[in-house]
Amino acid sequence: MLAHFPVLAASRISLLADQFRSALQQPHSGLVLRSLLILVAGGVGLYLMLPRGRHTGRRFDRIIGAALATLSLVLLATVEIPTGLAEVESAQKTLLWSFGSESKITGFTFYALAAISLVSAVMMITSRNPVYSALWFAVVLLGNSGLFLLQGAEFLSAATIIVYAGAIVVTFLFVIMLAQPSGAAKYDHVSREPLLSCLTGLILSSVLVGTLHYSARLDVRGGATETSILPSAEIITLSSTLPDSRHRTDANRHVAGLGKALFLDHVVSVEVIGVLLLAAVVGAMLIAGHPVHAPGVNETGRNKTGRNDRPS
Amino acid sequence: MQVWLEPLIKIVLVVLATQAAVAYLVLVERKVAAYMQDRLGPNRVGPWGLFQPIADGAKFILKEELIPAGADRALFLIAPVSILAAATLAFATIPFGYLVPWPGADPIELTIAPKVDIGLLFVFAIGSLGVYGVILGGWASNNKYSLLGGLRSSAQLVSYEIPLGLSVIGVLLFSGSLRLETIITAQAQSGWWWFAVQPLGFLVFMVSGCAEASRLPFDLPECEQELVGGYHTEYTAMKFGMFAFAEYLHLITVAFLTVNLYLGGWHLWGLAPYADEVGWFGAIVRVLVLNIKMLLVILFFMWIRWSWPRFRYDQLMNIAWKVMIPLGVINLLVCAVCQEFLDPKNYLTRAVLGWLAVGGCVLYAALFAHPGKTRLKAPGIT
Amino acid sequence: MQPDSKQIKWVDEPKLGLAGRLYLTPLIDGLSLTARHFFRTARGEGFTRQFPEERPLFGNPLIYRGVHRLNKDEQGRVKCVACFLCATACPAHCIDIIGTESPWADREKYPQSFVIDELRCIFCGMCEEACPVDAIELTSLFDLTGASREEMVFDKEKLLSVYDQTCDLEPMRSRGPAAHSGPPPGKDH
Amino acid sequence: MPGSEPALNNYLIVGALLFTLGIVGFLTRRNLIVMFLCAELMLQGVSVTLVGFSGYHGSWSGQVFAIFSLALAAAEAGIALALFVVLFRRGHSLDVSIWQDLREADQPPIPDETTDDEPQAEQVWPRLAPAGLLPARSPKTAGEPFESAMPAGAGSERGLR
Amino acid sequence: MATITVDGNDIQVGDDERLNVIQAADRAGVAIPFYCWHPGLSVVASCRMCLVETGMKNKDTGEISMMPKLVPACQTPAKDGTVVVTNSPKVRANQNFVQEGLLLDHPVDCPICDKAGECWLQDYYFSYGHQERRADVRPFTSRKRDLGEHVTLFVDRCVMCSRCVRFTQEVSGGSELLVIDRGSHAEIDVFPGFPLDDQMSGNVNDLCPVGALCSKDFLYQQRVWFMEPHDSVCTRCSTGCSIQLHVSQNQLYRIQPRYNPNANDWWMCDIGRFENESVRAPERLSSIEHRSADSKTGAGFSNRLWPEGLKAVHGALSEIAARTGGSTLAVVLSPFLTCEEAYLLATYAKTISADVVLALGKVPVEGADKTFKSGFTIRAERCPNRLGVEQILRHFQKSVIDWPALLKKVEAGELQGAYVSAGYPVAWIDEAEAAAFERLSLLVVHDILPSPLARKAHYVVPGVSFAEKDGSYVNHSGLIQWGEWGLTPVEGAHVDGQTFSDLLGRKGLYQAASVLKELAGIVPFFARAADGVPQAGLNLVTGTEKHPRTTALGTVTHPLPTFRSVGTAFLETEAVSRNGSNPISG
Repeated sequence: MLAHFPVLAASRISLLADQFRSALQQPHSGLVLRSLLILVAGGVGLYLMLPRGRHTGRRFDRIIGAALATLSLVLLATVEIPTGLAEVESAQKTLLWSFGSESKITGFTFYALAAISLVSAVMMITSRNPVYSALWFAVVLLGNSGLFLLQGAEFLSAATIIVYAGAIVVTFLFVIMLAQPSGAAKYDHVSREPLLSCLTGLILSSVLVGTLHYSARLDVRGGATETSILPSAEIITLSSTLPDSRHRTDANRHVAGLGKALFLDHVVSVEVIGVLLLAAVVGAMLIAGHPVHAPGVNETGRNKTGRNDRPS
Repeated sequence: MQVWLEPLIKIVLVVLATQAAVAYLVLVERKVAAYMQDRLGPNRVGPWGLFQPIADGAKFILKEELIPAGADRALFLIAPVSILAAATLAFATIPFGYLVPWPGADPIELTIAPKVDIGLLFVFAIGSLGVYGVILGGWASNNKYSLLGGLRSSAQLVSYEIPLGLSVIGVLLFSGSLRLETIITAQAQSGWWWFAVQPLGFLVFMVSGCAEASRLPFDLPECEQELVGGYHTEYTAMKFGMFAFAEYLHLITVAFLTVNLYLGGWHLWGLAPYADEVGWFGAIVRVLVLNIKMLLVILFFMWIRWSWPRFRYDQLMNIAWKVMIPLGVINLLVCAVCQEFLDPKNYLTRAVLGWLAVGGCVLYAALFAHPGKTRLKAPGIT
Repeated sequence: MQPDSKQIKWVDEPKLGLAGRLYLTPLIDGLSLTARHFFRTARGEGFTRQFPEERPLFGNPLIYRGVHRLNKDEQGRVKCVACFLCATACPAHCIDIIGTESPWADREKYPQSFVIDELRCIFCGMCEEACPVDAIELTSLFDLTGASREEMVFDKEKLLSVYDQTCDLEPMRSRGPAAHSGPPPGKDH
Repeated sequence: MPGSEPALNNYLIVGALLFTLGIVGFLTRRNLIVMFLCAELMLQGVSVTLVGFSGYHGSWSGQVFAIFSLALAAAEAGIALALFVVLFRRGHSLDVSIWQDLREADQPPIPDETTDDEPQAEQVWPRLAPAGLLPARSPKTAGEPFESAMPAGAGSERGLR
Repeated sequence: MATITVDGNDIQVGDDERLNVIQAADRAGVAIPFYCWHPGLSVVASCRMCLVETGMKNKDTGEISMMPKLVPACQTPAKDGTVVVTNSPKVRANQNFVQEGLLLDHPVDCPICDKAGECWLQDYYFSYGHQERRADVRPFTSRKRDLGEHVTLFVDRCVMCSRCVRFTQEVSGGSELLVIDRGSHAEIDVFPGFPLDDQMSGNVNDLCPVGALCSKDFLYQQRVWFMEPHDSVCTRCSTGCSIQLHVSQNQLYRIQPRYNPNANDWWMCDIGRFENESVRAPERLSSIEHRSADSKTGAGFSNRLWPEGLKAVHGALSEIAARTGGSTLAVVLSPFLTCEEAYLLATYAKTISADVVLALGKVPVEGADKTFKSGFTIRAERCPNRLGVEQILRHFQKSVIDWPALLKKVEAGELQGAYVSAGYPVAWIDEAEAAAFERLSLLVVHDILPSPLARKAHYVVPGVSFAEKDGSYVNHSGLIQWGEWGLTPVEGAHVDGQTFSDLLGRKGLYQAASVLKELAGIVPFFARAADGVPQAGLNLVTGTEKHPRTTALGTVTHPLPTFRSVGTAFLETEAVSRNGSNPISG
């Protein structure tokens, strides 16, 4: 009985593999399965890379995890996932990679920037040292601002760097360096429920990616012919019929155009956001400007057995 | 001409020129410092010490590379590289001339990346990335003084970005563009340099630029007397050299911006030919005018450096938040009012209004602002 | 100390005039001062002396307190008798001596080793004052440099060689005999 | 011309993945600041999506909304940092787990995983060069010439008799 | 009671006391200078420095009749009614002349004289001498002369006080030294072929008030003002002389006796004085070493790893006790341990197991007791603390197992492990004896020098010599004395008491004084020492001991900081070095 077990197992496995292969061949489930497989690889890699306790013995995990995540990123761009539509076949073959009539430089640039963003994001959430996390986040921002630039959002890309990278992340670094000058603390070495979190992320990304990819079949600019049952596709289809202003006549007046859009179309929102910022500044000063008078903690906050006998 | 060849030549030109400029500006700075202190300065290497920069460079390269035992190696190495990269990258959209004729083709613009719509914003964005080198260098050294130097300097840089940004908005209003070439052209066309029209903005810009470049009244990042050298205390050899280079590149950037935004760029009445005139003579004169102006601004910064004492840190922050930002707002207000209600060609009235604003601020400071308000009071004195 | 202590004398801040409040005059003062100096030096009226070519002049090299030397007597032997008085007088504890029986008939004791840590020395001249036989003296050599700490620790030979270097320029303060001169050797009581 | 830029879908997928990574980080990490950075990462994912739409439609609205999210992030960062500073002053730690007493009264606390301290690597500190050198001493050296000159027995006198 | 008037002040002296004027004046707080007088020697009154005016007071009339001539204070008994004047112009003039006469013949080579700094000529010159030299004759010849193994005579410096001569005649009894020639040609010398080489010859160096007699061991080594004195106890025989260690820059330069009427009076022998190479021997053990059973080479625990090393030792000992029973483990208490250390070690042994065998270490014996003329004795028993250790052993296990008994036990195979504390300054065990310990499965040797036994040990724990540790010793007569450390331990070695305290698991620094207090509370024999040990010791057996008299200037202590108080201190603590702690060398 036992002697037969390997044979049985092998046959069962080969059967499963066959079924799997055939499922991959199917146009619809194959699509879902392939994207799911890619995302699962990424999820497992992420799980392995997350900090879980001590360094010792976990180096292997981290390497394998990094390899898996990289693999998933490469697969995102390389595995062909047919959309089933002849007219979009050339435009969209893989999840992240689209070579069509467009120039190759643009495509490569996009892919490089997206890879920078995603890799840095992974590194950011898996770094033990919060300083490194913040720095990786700054790299994410650089990649994103590159993506913005690629989409012609010049002002936004500069603003992202100035506001986010130049100010917000720096102030965060400030707080980290003052609070934990030595870098990582104990609680940075453990993550909370990594498995469940990765599962959550996997489900969320599967849903998002799957939906997007499915709806992409309809992404034929100016010529959506099929009706879809998916609302997002409808929205896309509808909005694609909006007047296309991407060929701006005055290419040098980009900032002016943005300014007009901001201060003519969205002026109330601008005012609201301005008030919000002001409120945030005032609130921040109110919150942090007061010395803490917690029991047992004196003003410097260092000494738990601080002098409480002082008349207050 | 190939699409990529022209920028490549410009990049090589600008990088080499700025490096050489930094090397010799250090010599000039040392000479100026020496003369102001009744010394002679470097005069051993070559005639008048002209080879001193080369000797300094050789020394930078040949010195021992030290990495402290407790340092974070990766960040320790990245910091100087990043700050130098950011400082160099900022020259991408800064014009160092205007137009050079080219036979058989369009005239060449003397900017590495011409026609960038957000040129000024790009400079600011890249400049704001320079903070990383400072804060990382300070933290990665694993040294208290370095950390303190890094933190306070990054706080300074972040703080002074705000008045810097505020001050240029007036210029943008008058010029109507973020492109530096357009801004110069606007000044050339009007015949007014913006410093004369909006003196308040010019003042705020100079002060903030000085602080952004960590020049002396604001050189808190590395004040030797307090922090042993600040964030680059632990740096040696070429890594320290990169920091020093980057600092000077910042100075050159600020000088270029000052000239381009407020001092008319390559424009000089009568001397520099009118905009859009393409000719070799005009091109060379424009380059010369622009760079001589830039040098004069740098000399002025040097002069300031050896004349005025350093601020205390709280004074520094107070100046940024309580003086410079309000002044920048006032300047913006005046400019906006002018732009809205005045005839676009009426620069005389604008200038008068700008100087009136300066006078008002001076009067207010003299009459109502009490500089010694925060001093320690004797008990019983209320 | 409390702010209301009687020992504190509170001085009011000087009242600034209009110009002072603007900080303008001090700023301009500073600028003009440096400019004045700049142009003065540029005219060639600086004070800098070109050191290796132009040697500094001492009023009297004999009272300058530079590098130490160990004097020699007429027969070329070290004059020091290893009495440790210089080491005793030294406020910086930079002198270390090991005394031993002298190999010469007319002398009881001499320094087997005589070491001065010139890095620790404060050049106060107390050793010179203390020496009963005028063996240790401070010369006018002022440009004392070295590439290592070890190099700056002068041993007996080095200190004697300083004497050889400087004995022509700076004669010994006293040419008298050593601490006590007995009768010439070889004569009994 | 259509298709000269990467298709909208690519931006949406990058945005979605950034958003997901932000969520995963937010759920797993315990450092307050890292959690907040993860929230910002989610905002960035959204911004990428918005800009993608903006580019796709050629309308400014996407960028305008991205700018709003930028301003929002700045406001959020200011408040959050102020809060973190206050929390750190009280708790001397950036760990979120120490604020479990903010939970509902009838909820049990969630035991958090802890870890041992990292083993401290043995550090070999360099020794500074000594300030000065003392000559090597041997207490007996001083006596040697004397003893060798002394013949056997006493009463011998060195020198002059 | 007899009443004596010194410089106008009356003092009372007991009837049975026989004091001379110097001693009586001292009680009145008046210092009379002298060279030749010494409380331990006969009186010759040859130096004339102590000449004073004396007289008698008529008890009934109160009338004072002074003697016309000055009399030597050392030779004049102080009777009831004696009136002494020490500060009259006549006396001052005499002191001046005597000082001048001595210095006339003196080479004044102070810079190269080893006595400089503790020389009476120097001191008295400042207090009593002329401030100028009136005659510039230099009749000296700079001769020096070997007197023996340890003593050199600088002929010119001698003031002919004849203290050394009297010492060899009256105390050591060898009469090697004599005065040759007459008058101004008089010199100290030895008879040809009979050098000064008995075992007390070193004392003449201390006795000499000037720099004439110098110790060859110390010659030109260090100036006296650089050295700081540390009171200690000699450990070379069970007499337990009170000594001072003279230390500079953490180096032991010389050892001098200190006055203790209960142990050694003013003297000490040359063994204790000169044979202390073990204190700074280069071969001193300096790290805990663990030697595996086969290789015997072993890996040392560096100084930083002491806690680990001690943990290993403790583990090995406990393991033996747990495996084969406490009675198979022996802990040997060396007679070189201080009482406190012996107590800590015994306590530690009993914490391992109540059955642990406590034994007394080997008591080295050399020949027979050697008694000198004055009664000073060099004991055959060459260890400082046999009595104290025995008492502690008796307390912990009723009977004392001595070294031969322990060897028998080892040879009989009754023991599996042993912790042998040693600390002997000389070779103490031969290969044959050490071979017996080879059969043990665990041997821990706690010693300062390598020995055959240490080579066979599984663990070697470095200890420190007597000069490096605080603690008390009980000498042959039951006198407990306190010794303080003068040197820091050699690098890598720990103070024994600290080691035992660490083994016991006690926290903090080992403080010998507090351990002694604890010991006095537990072991009744030491009960009298509960409040510490005074300078002259406590006799735990007889319960009586002499203590140096309290003078008018206060208790005689040392180091004596200034010359003024020195004058009186001589009377009691003649041989004590008079250098104060030098603020510079300190």
